[in-house]
Amino acid sequence: MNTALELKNVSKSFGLVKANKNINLAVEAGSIHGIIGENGAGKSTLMNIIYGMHRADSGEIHFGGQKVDVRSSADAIEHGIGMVHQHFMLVPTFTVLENVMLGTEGGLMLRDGRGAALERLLHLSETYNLQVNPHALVSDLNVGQRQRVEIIKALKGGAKVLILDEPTGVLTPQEADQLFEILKVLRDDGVSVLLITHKLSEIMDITDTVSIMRQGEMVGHRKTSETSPQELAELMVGREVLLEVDRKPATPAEVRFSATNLGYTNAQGVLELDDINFEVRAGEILGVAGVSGNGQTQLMETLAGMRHLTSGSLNILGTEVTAADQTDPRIIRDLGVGHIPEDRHTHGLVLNFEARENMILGFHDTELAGSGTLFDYKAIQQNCEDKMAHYDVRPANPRLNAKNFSGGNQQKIVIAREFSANPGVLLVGQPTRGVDVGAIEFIHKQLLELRDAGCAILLVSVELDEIMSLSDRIMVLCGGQNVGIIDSADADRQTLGLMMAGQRQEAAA
Amino acid sequence: ESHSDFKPAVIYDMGGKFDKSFNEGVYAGIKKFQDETGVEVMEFEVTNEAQRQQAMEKMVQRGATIVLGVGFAQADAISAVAEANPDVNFSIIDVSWLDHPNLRQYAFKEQEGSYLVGVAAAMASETGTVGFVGGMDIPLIRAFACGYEQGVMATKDDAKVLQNMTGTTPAAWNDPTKGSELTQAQIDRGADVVFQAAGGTGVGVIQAAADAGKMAIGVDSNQNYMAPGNVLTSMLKRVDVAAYETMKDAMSGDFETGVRLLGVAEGGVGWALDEYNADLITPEMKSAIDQAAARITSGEIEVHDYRSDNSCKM
Amino acid sequence: MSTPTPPLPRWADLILLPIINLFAAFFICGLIVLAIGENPIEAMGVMIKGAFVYSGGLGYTLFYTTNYIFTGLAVALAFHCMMFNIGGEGQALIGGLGAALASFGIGLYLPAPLAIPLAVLGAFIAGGIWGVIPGYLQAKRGSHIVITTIMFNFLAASLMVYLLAGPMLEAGQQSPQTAKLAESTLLPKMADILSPLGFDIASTPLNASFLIALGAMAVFYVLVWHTRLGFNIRSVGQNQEAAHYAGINVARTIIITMAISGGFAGLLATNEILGFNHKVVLNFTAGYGFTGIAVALMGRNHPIGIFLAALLFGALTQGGGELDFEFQSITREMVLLIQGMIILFSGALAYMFNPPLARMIAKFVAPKDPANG
Amino acid sequence: MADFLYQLLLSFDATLRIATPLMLCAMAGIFSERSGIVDISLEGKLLSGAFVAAAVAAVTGSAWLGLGCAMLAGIFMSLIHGFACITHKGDQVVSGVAINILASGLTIVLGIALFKRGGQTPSLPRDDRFTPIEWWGVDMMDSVPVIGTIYRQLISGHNMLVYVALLAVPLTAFILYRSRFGLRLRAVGEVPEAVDSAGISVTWLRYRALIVGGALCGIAGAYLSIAQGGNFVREMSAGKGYIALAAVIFGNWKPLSAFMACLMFGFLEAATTRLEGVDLPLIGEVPTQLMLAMPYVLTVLLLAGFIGKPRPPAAIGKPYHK
Ligand SMILES: Nc1ncnc2c1ncn2[C@@H]1O[C@H](COP(=O)(O)OP(=O)(O)OP(=O)(O)O)[C@@H](O)[C@H]1O
Ligand SMILES: Nc1ncnc2c1ncn2[C@@H]1O[C@H](COP(=O)(O)OP(=O)(O)OP(=O)(O)O)[C@@H](O)[C@H]1O
Ligand SMILES: [Mg+2]
Ligand SMILES: [Mg+2]
Repeated sequence: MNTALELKNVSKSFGLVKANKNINLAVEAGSIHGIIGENGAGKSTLMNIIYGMHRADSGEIHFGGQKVDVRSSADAIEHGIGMVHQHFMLVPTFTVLENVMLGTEGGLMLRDGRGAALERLLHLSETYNLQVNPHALVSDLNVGQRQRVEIIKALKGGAKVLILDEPTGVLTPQEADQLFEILKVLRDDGVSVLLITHKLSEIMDITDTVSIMRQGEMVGHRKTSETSPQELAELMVGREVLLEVDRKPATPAEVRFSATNLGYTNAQGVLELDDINFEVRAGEILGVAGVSGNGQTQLMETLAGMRHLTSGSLNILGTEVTAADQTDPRIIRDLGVGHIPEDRHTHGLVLNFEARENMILGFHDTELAGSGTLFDYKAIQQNCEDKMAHYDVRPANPRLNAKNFSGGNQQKIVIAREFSANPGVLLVGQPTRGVDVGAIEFIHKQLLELRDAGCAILLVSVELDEIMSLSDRIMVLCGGQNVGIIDSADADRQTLGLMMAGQRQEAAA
Repeated sequence: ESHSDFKPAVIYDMGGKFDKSFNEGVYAGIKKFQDETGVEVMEFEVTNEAQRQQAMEKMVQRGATIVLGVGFAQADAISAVAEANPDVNFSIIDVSWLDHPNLRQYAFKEQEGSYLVGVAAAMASETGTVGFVGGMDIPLIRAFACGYEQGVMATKDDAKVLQNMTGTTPAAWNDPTKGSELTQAQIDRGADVVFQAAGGTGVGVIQAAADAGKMAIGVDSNQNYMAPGNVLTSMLKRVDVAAYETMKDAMSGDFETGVRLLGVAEGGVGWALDEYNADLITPEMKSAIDQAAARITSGEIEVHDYRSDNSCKM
Repeated sequence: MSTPTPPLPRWADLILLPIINLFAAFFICGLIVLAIGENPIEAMGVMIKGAFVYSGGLGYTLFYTTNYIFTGLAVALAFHCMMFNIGGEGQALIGGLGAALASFGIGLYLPAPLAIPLAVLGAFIAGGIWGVIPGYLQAKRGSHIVITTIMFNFLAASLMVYLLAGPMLEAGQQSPQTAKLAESTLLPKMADILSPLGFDIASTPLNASFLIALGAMAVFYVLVWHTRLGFNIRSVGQNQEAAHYAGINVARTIIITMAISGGFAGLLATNEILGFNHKVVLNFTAGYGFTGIAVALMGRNHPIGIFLAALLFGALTQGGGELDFEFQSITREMVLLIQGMIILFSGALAYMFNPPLARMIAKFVAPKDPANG
Repeated sequence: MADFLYQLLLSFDATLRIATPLMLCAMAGIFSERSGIVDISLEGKLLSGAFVAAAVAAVTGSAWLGLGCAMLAGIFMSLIHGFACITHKGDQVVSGVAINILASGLTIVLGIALFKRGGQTPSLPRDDRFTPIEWWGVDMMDSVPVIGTIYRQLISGHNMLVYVALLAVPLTAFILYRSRFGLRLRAVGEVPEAVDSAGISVTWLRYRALIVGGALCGIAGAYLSIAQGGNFVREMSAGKGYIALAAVIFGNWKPLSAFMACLMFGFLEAATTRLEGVDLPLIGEVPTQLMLAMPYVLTVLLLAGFIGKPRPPAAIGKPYHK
């Protein structure tokens, strides 16, 4: 066997976070090797080490059988490694050609190397069917085109190993297919491709071999032909994927929350939510399913008042909100809406605040902070202690800064705060992302309890299983549109899958 | 050591004792005194507004028996400290409006000295346009300008006198760049002799005139040496004499307070003639200036003081 | 703001690191003193004596300390909201204008117990106005606060020169300054306040403004850590997105913060103008606004820390004046140098000594791994 | 009319002299800020350059040595800035403030220690300065109407550093837009990750940008103290570094636009100098303070989006963490 790239015992920490622990990996020449793992498993870190963007704390890297010292991406490039990063590394104010030239200008003056670079660019774009106008400004390109520029950049030095870090996350299915065709051509040319993705189907479709990472560790290597999506998923998460939730049928009451022809156009003028209609009743959970990036985030943030809807209207507990109203999160909150944000680090918590301060964030105008003009820290402390006990936050130390809690416990703080305000309507985004099994069960139980107490809940999650097991009805978003709302009793993975791909409910049914 | 209890002090103002001008004049007098008597004079250079009073108090605390303040900006400070320390003697230059039994005040008839250099400027000018660059825009500097203008007009009644002030804050005393720009602007408008009364800013005036091959006139101290061949003369304000006299009188114990007004007659103001400008001053000029000085001394010419009515109506 | 530095124990972070930074600053300055041929130890001694030992030294030290407390609080409050207020200088200048207008406007008609608070308020409000405009421009129009506050410093200086040399110039005055303020708005000297109580201290410029500064410290503490507004300010400062999510009006919080921050800076005028000069003179701010940055950085944005840092700078300013008297070639500008070094070491290079210190502590303190075994 | 035009021409002449240090500092600012480093320390570098130029020229009697050392001084200050905010990822504004305060303290302390003149340096004799250069054929050209006058007044008769500044602008533009270094510089100020990923050291690139900027500020300082002026005076930079920064913003971080902004600010000052106390028809007497404050007023208005929206380099002010 001809190994193009081999890692031996590679470790890397960021402060206390051990992002990579003793990683071993071998990639065969002329193959497509997939790497999968949950968010934060350490995939990008590992790739960045190979590409010289990060330095490993310990361990060895071998290229073509030789131990090498990769100190910077320049070294990596020299060894024939190209990388397409998870986040675009393009200068938006530059033309495509300038972006491609960067680093390989071919002389002190741009003039010296421009011709050759253009030629190389055109050659690559022809060989691999990567059409893009070399003189267009990158800021004018759509994501698919930008992706192509990134690939051209990675290939320009004649890469022998090509790393792609979640390249399909931003692509349309057609674009993704096109990308895979390119990867196959590259493989046939003898290039080794390292493909990172979350999507099991992609792994099954295109890779030859696959490695699975979990919490900084390499937990398995498989030949793609000898494994199954189930096995991969279990390795990835380290638990049985399907969690059975003991859910009684809902007893929906009055409509608490509804959207009529809701639309949202962002600052760049892109229509991100298109004519969405739904209603949520007291005592039910409406799940929102969809492939990441199909408008879920925008929907949640629009409903929570963090963005202004641009057309249509909302009815929140009897109050009408239209595009003309300058809503903000305060107004929505005051109407009785609770909100577990999708991203707890950016929105849900102030990481440098103590737990007890986070426990009143957004409620610091209420009694929770004391009844007088000044904060009553006794009350604040007591409030936090009570909630920590009730929601089993560990360590139960109200004076600890939020950043020093583990991810799961951080989430519990947010949940404790929002749930215990007894909201009439609750918006829940990714409630169990990065949370361990025990905590997931706990959170699910709490959600159902709240439902049964009469709360109207809108739940967004990328975990289809979570949606299916918790929701009473499921709305599917695709391309910012509501594809349809079905009863969870009628929902199976296949139906939902088709809807997530854009097929209307009628067609699906 | 009969004078062991005699402790003199001087407080220079912004610009510092090497401003080539006003403060440096005082420094020359102090140095002369030190060289002659061997008595050490405590010195302090003020660099911000808040320091004046503190510096004076400091001097008194350190046992100063005579404190000399340089410049009108120290008037308030010296007034307060003189009030609080009746058994210490004080002296101040360029102030005449205070009243303390332990304070001597020196005022100069700047207009008279300026008149003399105005005569020289008028005679040296070929274009018939001469310039004046002042430091901070205050009545004192207006008095320089006004005296100068009178001297020029008395000599050549169709002459043109251009005037600019550098600014309205003390920073105007120390902005040679602006000084040189103003001079350049005046030269552009035809001036070929420029008189400056602008402290450290004047350095820029002299330099700009020299760079353009024109004439400058120095002020306060003898500045003829600064650009030999391009400094026509300097209007002397004998602050060195005032400083020297203050120290001498205080040392001898015969320190009269009150206001001393020094003009041409008292030798308090004048003009400079030395090896650096000997070639520039023609015999006719010299006799014209000397004659004007004589007529001022005799009272035949009365040079109008801007400060008397805040105007330069002649 | 996360700095990727190894964590230090709290005591080391709060006490040891600042001291090390301070020491580094003094060390470099000491080298410079050595280089110009004087003895740094001796110079230090002179400064300490000048600041604390000589009669009246302490009074002057506390007088300057008062200025630094005000500007330090101003910068620190803005820092809590992650705003960089470099405009303390301009805000203080305009504070002087506010004090003067209040004094000339109402001071004549009211007795001191009423007139003084109004004049103090005048300083606060005027400074606040000069702070709130950049705050507004930042919050609503996205103009970078650093640049706008710098520009506002120059604008304040220009405005004051215009006013003091023009409309507000006292008739017959040679220097650009106003007439004496109304007697009823002037703050009493501390010496005069204390002597009836039986304390006899040297008469120095130290005045009742020192008490205002202490009060401002208390207000700062309560405001930042015990009020809803303070919670808003800190939330916006630590995480704007989370603050927005929590229903805090981010723009309004920024604007209010800058108003109060400017107000604190404006209070400097109570010390310099109402307490000492008794008239508005040019450039009475003398760089205190800039030094406020150093004070806030050293004081870790906490009133106690700010007080200690302000005392340090007060002592440096007062003691530095002593250098002029004692040395031929060192002057009070040495203090500027020290200030610059302190800002460099405790601000820009704040975490330079963090990693080696963390390693050292790890070596000496019993090695107990904090997390993840 | 002819006289008016002549005076206008002379104002342009003065504009050029006043704008020279602004242009040099603005180009320095462009290098630094385009690389992603906020540079409010232009002022301090300018001041250090001015001091070192005057001090060295006074001691050695060589303007050229003065110029060289001024550039080194500017570079040294830049390296401090870089050490703090590139190497140690410190706050760029704090570091800039520190450098400005350091520079004002250090120049005075060293000045007093070296020359004992209250922080000033001795006045340089004419030969030790950069003095105006009369161009070839000025007298001959005089006979040509208009052109001759323009040639004599505007083009000829400046000191060498004015021409250096005028050259620095196209050179900066050329480097920025036509050279490899410029491409990388523009990239690192926008998306440093892209530069890193292309195998180029972000650190070294930014250091180089700061070094170039430091050298330019040094030249500007030398201009103040040994070309336009003849000695160093304390605080002689007098806010010019900040005006240059304003010009950078005004010019939207582009060399030619920043150059125009410098000329505009310079012209404002030149006009103020010339119009002081002059009663203009309709306007009356020009209020000096207002004219002098115009650069700041305009910059604030610009920043507030009333004149157009400046677009700073995307990565400016943020330390690069891998
Ligand atoms: N520069 C950094 N500084 C500190 N911590 C980091 C850094 N980069 C990554 N980490 C941490 O290292 C861990 C692994 O992150 P990494 O980006 O490699 O995950 P990933 O598997 O690529 O996740 P995703 O699928 O979300 O991209 C995470 O806990 C992350 O927070
Ligand atoms: N920066 C820090 N400072 C101090 N303690 C920390 C820090 N980060 C994490 N900890 C502590 O380390 C422990 C482990 O944290 P970590 O985030 O690795 O947990 P985890 O295993 O991922 O748990 P979870 O599944 O809940 O996310 C926790 O107890 C947490 O409080
Ligand atoms: Mg990743
Ligand atoms: Mg975790």
